[in-house]
Amino acid sequence: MIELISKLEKLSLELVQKQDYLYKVEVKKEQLESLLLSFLNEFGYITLDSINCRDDLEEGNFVITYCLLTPKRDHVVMVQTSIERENASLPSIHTFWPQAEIMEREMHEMFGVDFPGHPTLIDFALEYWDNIPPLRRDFDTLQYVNDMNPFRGQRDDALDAKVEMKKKREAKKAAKLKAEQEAAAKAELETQNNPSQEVQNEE
Amino acid sequence: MMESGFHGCDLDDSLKCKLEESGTQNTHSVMEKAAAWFRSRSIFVVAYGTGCGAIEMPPTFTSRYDAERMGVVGVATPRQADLIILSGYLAYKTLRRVIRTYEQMQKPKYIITLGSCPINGGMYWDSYNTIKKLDDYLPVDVSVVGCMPRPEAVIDGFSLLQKRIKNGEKAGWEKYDENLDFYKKNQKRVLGNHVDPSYETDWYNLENGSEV
Amino acid sequence: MNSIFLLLNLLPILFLYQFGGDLHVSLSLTKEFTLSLSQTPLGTFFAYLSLISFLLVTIAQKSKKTSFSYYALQFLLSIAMLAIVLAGDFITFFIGWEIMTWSSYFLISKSSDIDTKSLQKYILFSLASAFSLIAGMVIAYSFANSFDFNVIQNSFHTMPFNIKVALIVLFSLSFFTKAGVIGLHYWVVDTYSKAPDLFSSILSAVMSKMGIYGLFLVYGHLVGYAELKDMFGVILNGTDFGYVLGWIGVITSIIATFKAITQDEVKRLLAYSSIAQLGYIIAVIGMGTSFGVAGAMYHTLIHTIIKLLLFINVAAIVAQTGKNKFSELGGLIYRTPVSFVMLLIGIIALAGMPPLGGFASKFMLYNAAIDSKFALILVGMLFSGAASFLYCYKLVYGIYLGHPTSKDLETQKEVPISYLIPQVILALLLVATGAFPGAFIKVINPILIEFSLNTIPYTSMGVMQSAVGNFNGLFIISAFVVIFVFILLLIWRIKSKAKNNLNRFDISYCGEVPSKNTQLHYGYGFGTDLYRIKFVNAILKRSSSPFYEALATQTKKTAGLLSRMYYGNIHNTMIIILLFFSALYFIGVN
Amino acid sequence: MIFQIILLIMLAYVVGFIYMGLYRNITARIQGRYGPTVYQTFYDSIKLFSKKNSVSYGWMFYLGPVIMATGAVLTLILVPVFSDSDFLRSVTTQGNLFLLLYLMVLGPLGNALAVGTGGNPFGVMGVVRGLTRLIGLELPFYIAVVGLIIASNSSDIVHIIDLQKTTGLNILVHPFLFIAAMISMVGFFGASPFDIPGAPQEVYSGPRTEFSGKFLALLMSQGSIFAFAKLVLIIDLFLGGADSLWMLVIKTFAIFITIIFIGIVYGRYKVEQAVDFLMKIPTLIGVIGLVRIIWFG
Repeated sequence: MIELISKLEKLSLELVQKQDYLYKVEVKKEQLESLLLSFLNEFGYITLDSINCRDDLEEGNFVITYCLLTPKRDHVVMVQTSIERENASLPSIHTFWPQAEIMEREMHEMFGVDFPGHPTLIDFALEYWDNIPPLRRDFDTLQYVNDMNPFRGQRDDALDAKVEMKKKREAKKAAKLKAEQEAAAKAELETQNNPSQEVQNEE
Repeated sequence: MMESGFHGCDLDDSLKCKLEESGTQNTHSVMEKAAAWFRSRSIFVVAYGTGCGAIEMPPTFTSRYDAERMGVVGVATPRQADLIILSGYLAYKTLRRVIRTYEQMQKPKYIITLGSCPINGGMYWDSYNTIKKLDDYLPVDVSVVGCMPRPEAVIDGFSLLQKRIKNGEKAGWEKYDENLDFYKKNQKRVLGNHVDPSYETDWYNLENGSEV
Repeated sequence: MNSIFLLLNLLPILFLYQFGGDLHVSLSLTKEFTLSLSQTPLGTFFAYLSLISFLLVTIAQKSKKTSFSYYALQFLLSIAMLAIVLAGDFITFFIGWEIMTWSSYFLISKSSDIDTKSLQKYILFSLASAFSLIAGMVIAYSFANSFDFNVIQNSFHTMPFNIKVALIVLFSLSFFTKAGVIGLHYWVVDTYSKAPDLFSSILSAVMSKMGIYGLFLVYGHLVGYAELKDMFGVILNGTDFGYVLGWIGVITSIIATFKAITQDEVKRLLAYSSIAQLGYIIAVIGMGTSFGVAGAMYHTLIHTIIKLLLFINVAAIVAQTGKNKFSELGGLIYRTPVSFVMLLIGIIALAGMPPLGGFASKFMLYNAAIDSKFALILVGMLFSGAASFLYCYKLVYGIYLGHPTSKDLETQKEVPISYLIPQVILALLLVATGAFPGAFIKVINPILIEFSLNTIPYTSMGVMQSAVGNFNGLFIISAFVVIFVFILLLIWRIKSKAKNNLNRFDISYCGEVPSKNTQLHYGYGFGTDLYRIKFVNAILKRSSSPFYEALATQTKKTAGLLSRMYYGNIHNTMIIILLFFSALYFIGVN
Repeated sequence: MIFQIILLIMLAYVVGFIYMGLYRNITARIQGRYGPTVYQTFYDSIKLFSKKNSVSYGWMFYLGPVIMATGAVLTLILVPVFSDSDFLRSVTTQGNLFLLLYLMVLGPLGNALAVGTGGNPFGVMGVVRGLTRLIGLELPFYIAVVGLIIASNSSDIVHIIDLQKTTGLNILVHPFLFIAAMISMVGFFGASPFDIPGAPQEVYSGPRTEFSGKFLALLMSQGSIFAFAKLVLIIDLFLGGADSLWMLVIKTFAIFITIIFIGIVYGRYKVEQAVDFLMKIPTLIGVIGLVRIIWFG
């Protein structure tokens, strides 16, 4: 790990420990490709675990995180970069890790990030999607859903759940109260009847 | 049973589908009645495992609950099937395949849905990619509710369907034929103009001038 | 031009019909050498078979642009074959054989996609066949002092045993090469597949039968089946010799059948199928029983008809579409329906299915094996027959069924009528032989008498008699038609409406929508299962070509070594010449 | 004669359907299920005949199932059903055992044409698997049949039945041939372990993928007729035929139940495994029986 830190220092990058197994290094978009390549070839991080994307709508950029693992699987290094939301594009790394192809494809579909040089940037899970990519935060899911898939209307004999629950709860409370009262009355009655018995028992 | 609902759906009134609640007798002659009886005794199922309900079907058809004793048998292809079981939520992508599979089935044909999702979206009510009301797009004959319904409930659904077939009640496929405009319009609304050629109802798409 | 040669081709048939029956002509050149034609029932049968085949192929050639030289060579070839089958002595036979070899060589070289290697293969094997024939001839002459068949036949039993064996082996090798027995089939597939399309039909249907004629001539006529039995002894109920030949034939048939299934080129499949079918004939030809000869004769007839039909059909399709591979063809059924039906009849007969003539010939073959009690050979033949269903289906599926693999196949038209006329005639012949399987027995019986074997019982045209049971072809075919029509009407009347689906993409495809780019034709997939079966894989991965390639390389090396003598060091050459002459001298002294 | 043929077809239809129903019922019972009624296949068939429409891909597709049914019916009428009666004797003497061997394949091959016309690659895949399996499946059966023909010196089935009265039943005289034939028969009935061509999990329903409505019903009907014909053929060859209806039912049922019990306990072979197996053990058993007949019989 110290070795890695020193190597990254040569590239003027800083490795930050987030948790006991989790490290993070932030990098600029221009440096990203060469850094990932050196992670793969020089530092021995041969597994690309995932590529994640976070939409920082307020700051106007996407934060992309590449999670990398060594064969030991004892820690994760996150290589993080941020790109502009407008015309977002990243170099494709499917030549480094083949599994990146499908991850990038998904990211392209869900966030609209472009990957120049990617061989199969076609539909992944959705088909013929022509709206804003659905996981962007400016995509109003609720609005879209209400437009496309309106709720089923009520039945004529349908009951309002809130009212009914309130009624039910009150009825329950009342029943409970009644039961308590009855129990108390019963106990009282018993204490009135029993003293003689107690006395007998003592005897 | 469930009411057919078209609330919140901005369609022309003329296109609104009038789905009868239940049983106008549709069989008249003795032959038709006999055929209806045989149809009710033998139902070939293509089990379309959408969503989580797919896991309920193996116990339904195997030793524990054994739907075969009612004449309900699984088949592999829609061409041979009478019944399609849709066992859970339907994404748009799945819906496209389901419509195609349904239209490839030979008449008479029926649909059973399992679970809440095909009725009202269930827990996927706010998904950007899942339909909420299946009966807007395809004529559902029997909805078995529950999340998920147990095999007992599924078998109850089968016997309900059998009873309806035996009585000669108007089935979903007849409604589909009569109200094709309604169904096609709804399908188009969620699937866009990219409706795959289904061949069964291609003439419809051509008449409306959309690209096939 | 076509009509001229059509008439020209008719002439020998008319000639044979008019003057035939008992044709004996001879022309003495010197005292020893006489050219003679002498007609036997066997020769007559083969003569009609080849001449009618030539006639039908010439009809098919009408719509194909063909040069004068092509027609002339083909006519020459037909005359050469007539000379072979009518020959009364070995000189005439050999002249005919050589003209056949050379004229067919030039005809094959006229093909557009022929290469030098295939041509060389063909001519080398043909020459090898001719050399072995001439060697046999000379040996026979040295003992009989004549080339005349009858003289050789009469003096054969006086020859020493090893000479008899040598003669039989030499002649057999020569004719096996022509028929394409496995091991000697190296030339067959390339030649058949690369020859001009219509000429392939002649090669497969007629020219390979000249090998069969030769075998009949040697075993039945020159040697005689009785002599074969005396020479080699008896195993079970047949001859030892027949048993060996039986296994050769069955192995040929099984190997060629499996090879045929895995071919992608249509004509290569047909070539292998041709080898396999000739394997059946060779399996029974040596059995020395009436049924053996009858089976071989019957299958000769049926195979000629089938192969003419199939090759003409394929030639028409290749001419129409310009494609000759299963992976490039497909889906032609509704574009060329008549061709489809013709091919269908052809493959039903090829598979040996009951209502058509194919079954009659198969039945005769099996009877021959039962008659000799060659049970395992029979099982082998049945097994190869079961495997042949696969290539029969591949043939019809790859070309006509399934999906068109390219756009231009979707707009094909029916093939020209000149291709269809011979096909229809041949298909009717197959139906006729299926309905009247007994009719051909009348042709076979004189040949059996010629070979001094018992005749086969004949009751009526429709019934085929045999030692172990008989069948009524007329009844089977009429029962088939009646039941077929009955069920068809029954199905027709059922209310369930058959909706004709004209869009070929409307198939159940797991909910997906196949598009124009989806590979839906299964032409590639045929035969891949076979590679995973151990026994079949062992057959398929072996080939005769490494052996012959190595032989060719070794021959070249030896020749190179010898040729060094001429352009190497002059002193060495001188030494060799000196040594040679001194050796001669010493031999002379001794 | 026509009346007799129709009677026979109806008998085969009913018995065949009940056997197919029993097949499903017994299978279910062995698997610990209640199972359908024995009439279930009959219901299925009527239901499929009464479908409102059925899809067709042109005339060859239409004719394919008809050819298959024709093959089945022709096989049925050429197999002698009752040994000691003149029932259809004039018809059965027109054919022989070799003819039956080929007729049994005629139907599937005819149907294969329809499958090819349908244009579904899964269907063709199933056909090719079926034909590949046939290579292995026919081999032991051919050996058994050839052995019987040579042993009784006749390919006439009536003669083979009559001979068994003097020599004893073939199942006892030639047990090896019987075993070889029975293993093949398991495959001919489409039972495990040789049921790869139409395996729903692998090739989507195999050759029957595109068939619907009345075509599927026809295929099912011919299947049950054909099954009956095959059972009768086996009892003719090995169990000395049947001289009454009761014997026919008992003997065919015995063979049938054996096939079910073999089929139910095995998993499914891949096509190459099936052919490999069939070319080894059953073929070896058959060859032993054959050699015994030729050289020691």
